[in-house]
Amino acid sequence: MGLLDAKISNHNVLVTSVDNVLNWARLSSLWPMGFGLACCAIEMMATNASNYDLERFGIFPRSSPRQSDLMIVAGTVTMKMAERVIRLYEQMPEPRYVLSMGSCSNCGGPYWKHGYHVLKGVDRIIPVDVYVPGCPPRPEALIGGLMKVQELIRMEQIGISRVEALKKLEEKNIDPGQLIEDARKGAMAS
Amino acid sequence: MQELGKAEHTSIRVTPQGENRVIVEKDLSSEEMILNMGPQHPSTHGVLRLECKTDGEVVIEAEPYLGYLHRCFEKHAEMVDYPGIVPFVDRMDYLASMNNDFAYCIAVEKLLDIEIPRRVEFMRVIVSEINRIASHLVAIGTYAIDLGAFTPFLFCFRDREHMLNLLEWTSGARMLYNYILIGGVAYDFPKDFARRTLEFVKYFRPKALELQKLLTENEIFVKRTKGVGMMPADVAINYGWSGPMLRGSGVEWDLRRVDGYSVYPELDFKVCVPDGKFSDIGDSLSRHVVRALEIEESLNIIEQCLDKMPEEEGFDPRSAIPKRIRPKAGEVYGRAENPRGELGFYIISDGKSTKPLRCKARSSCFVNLSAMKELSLGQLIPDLVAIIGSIDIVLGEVDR
Amino acid sequence: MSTGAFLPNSFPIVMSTSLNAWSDALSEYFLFGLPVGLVILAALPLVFIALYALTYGVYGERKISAFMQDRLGPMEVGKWGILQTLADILKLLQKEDIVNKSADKFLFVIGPGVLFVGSFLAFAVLPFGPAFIGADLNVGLFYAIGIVALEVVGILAAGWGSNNKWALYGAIRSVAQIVSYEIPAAIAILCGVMMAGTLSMQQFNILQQGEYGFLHFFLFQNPIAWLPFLIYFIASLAETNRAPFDIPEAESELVAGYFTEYSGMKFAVIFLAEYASMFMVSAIISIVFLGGWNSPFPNIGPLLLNDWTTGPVWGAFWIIMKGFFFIFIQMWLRWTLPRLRVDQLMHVCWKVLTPFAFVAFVLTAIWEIYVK
Amino acid sequence: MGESQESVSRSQEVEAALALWEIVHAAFPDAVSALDENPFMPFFEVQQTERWREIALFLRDDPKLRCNYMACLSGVDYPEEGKLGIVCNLESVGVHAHKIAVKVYCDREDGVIPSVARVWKTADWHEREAFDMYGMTFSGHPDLRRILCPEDWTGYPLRKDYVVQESYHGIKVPN
Repeated sequence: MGLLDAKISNHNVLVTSVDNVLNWARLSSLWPMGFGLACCAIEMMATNASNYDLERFGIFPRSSPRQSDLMIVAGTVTMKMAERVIRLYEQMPEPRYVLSMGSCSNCGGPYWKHGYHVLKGVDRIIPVDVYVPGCPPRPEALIGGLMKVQELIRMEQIGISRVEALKKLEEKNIDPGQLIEDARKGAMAS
Repeated sequence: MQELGKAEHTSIRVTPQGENRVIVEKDLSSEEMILNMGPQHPSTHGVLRLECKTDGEVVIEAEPYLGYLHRCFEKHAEMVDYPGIVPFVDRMDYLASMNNDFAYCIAVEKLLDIEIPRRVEFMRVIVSEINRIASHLVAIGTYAIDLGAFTPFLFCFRDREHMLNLLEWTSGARMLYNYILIGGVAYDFPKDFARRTLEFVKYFRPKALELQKLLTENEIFVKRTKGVGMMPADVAINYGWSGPMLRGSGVEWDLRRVDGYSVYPELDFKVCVPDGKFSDIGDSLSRHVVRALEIEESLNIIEQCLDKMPEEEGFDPRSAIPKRIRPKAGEVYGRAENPRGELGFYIISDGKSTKPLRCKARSSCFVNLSAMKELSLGQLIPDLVAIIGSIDIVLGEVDR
Repeated sequence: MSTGAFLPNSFPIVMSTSLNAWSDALSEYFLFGLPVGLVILAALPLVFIALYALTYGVYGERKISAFMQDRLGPMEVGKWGILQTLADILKLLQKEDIVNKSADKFLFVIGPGVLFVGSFLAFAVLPFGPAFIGADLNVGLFYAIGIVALEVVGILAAGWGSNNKWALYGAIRSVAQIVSYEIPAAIAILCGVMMAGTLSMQQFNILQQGEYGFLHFFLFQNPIAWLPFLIYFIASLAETNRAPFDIPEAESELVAGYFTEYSGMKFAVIFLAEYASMFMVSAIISIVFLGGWNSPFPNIGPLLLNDWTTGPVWGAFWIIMKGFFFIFIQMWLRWTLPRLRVDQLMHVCWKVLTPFAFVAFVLTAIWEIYVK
Repeated sequence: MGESQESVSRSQEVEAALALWEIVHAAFPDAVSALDENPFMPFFEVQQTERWREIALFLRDDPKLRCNYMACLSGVDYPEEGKLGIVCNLESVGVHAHKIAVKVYCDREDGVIPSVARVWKTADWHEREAFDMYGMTFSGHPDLRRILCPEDWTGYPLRKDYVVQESYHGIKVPN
């Protein structure tokens, strides 16, 4: 939680509502770093483009890691690239999130067995919050993954760690497809 | 504003013969700076890294570093059997998977010496031409972003979606199709495919024109690209350039015409080369124009193919696929015209195993990019971006 | 020219009728011996900048660009995404504020401040309508052009202090560009000054007042006024680093230009300053050439359109709308055109705009002296 | 693809290659082997590896040959013969209509092949790639470094006996 990472032991109503507002702000303006590595980068670009338009959710890519909140690792991470990924991750300001997009960055994907130069999963070098499977994932899947990140942010509270928030998220299993559907229904209704 | 930029410093324009190369005078206060561009940089189209020695805005030397996306294609090709290589081939040039598959299948079929049903040939040509348009659209769109225009990029992606929908309808995947198989294709075209494709062609023609008006004929765009990154034809051939890059230098060299593989000899299409009126032959603008013209040609090819394609009820596109793919001993170099140039596969078969002994992919981007060092000499940083964009690299194919 | 040119009876809202009435009243307001009125006077433009940047600047730009690109733009945060910018600001507040180890910490920290103060100080002489102006200086226009140039210092401090090569490139490009384009811009403004014979911002507006509405605007008072008008508009694009002259923050070349290293609130401040100066140049162009807070409608016979749309509130409306109109054109260009190269940019400035600005200057002088 | 048409064009291809080879053989009778007349990819081998650059220049510059376009240069590992080799696919763009493949061999350990990077500029990166993957040296190459793998990578990945290293800069490599 970055600057607000102070220890607050007992949560009262006031803290909770401040939490809610701050979380709302963060989940409503997730700026990902345009970090295209391979095939998935094209799908990421397609998701940013007119037909899927990630900007609807306030997500618009920044090219500098300093101004981004979310790292979408879109594509195969190789050994040569691994150190750069770590460096870029470290350059991002807290609170930061990592979304691993596609099988390659989840686990090495099709390059799992013989790919001597492929990193078998980006979670070997940086902590990953949300994995999106697929090779490459469809734009809908990426949007679903981003909703999952938003859910994770919603679970966060001042004083509890990311790990605990992740646990809470696991308990409260939310179907991203349902979320999209709900959002669409809401948009249609309004 | 017509004369805008006319008196551009001719001293900085570079031709690879080197007569106009900028000579940066070393005075007392001047100091070179090393500028590291990439691997994470918006204009390097992925994970290319350029180490530029710069003096102010002038790039004295730019050394490309590759391998940030080296996914060991050739190792995998030796470890999996012939049909199993197709998905890996898909992932090489991920913008033009169909064309990749086509080139690979041509190579293996040459080795197997099998005959392909005529309808399958037409189907292959149609899907790969659709994919060629999609790939060129991404190339043009990202080039526009490199030069600072954001809207054409989104227009390109909007129209690309229509093609992806068509291909998804055919093959079941959006980007990496695994559709063209050795000896056939995975599925027959869905019902009504021809009608919907023609609808798309009808929709897309005016959009291509709109794109041309928005981007290609834009005064600033022309000023930014004309005369930048000049490459004379003989040097381009020596560098092994192919595809739109070579044609941009004025060489009429299109493997669809030269090799005449598949049903291309029966089709009527033009090999697009710049005429030298709108652009200087061999510059970035020529390469862009060639891509824009090829979109038009591809639309023509699709229409002709749909017209000529034999209709067969209950056609099985997998009928010619061999039960067991084990070519006899030998080696072959098969190639096809990718959107980015010549994609060749050099395959050695030992005649005993179902895996190739060696499968080298000659990727067009890799070869085209090798001229980067020469092209970048004495350019400005914005021109460097314009040149990288005009080469239209896909790092998946460069690094394999 | 006196303030008597007002038509007291035509004000739709009953307020004091004399020039600068609101701001004069505010400046004399003391509470417990403290100049509270002056503070409010200074705070109002700040509030305006913040509100405008939040609504029209960021949200409007995103929506406008979205509609130009067949998209929807922000939709999910609040109805039609109207809370988007608020969420962005709240998020940027929470972000970790990174000052890298090798940065020049002093310059890095003051950079955005100088940048913002530079563009904000110019608002002191900007008349928000006939009744409100921060300070009606007799050299107001000169002051505004001068103080906006202070931005250069902030940009250079930010770019140099970041100790990042991209930021340095961005800063150097930006400084070269702004300093160069000051010249044609200032000469073009001088043409307007010659027509008016004054440097006071309020006087400019008063001189362009009249019952024929837009026909009294300087743009239509002089057959060659369109030339300095265009020159100033083009130069103002360059001064505010907008496309097609956005090379200092060229995303595809320099990552993010001089603010590559900035995160969190400092980044927000830089953005605020950019939008503030965008409005500033748009307001200056509308004051000098398009009548500022005057209504563009003429009185047509019994339809006293001009009289009905004149007044302190209407004045504020008109000047803001004119400013917004020019900002809209800036956005329109931004999302249509590619960007120029550095040398082409300088070429446009020194070999095209500056000579033409001199020509316009001479022609305007001839017109003003011999013809008018 | 029409079968008859294809076989005709193939034999034409081989004939052109044969004519090409005869010229090369006349100029370098000892250095080149007989033409392998397979229908897919006719090739000849360079038997005196050290003369490869000479032959390459001749292939490029002889007015009857003018093989100005190097389509591909692939490194190959022949573990049984204890050799490494390169296969070059050459072609004449815009002058003649012929193509041919050339094979050059070297020893598996510390093998050296003359570089043709100054004959065909495209060979520069191809040779770097072959060096990266197989480890043969190209003498006279302007800038022989690894191109795809990192500089400090151990082993030559495409050799048949390659074993993946356990870790790279503290990151586990195998799955």
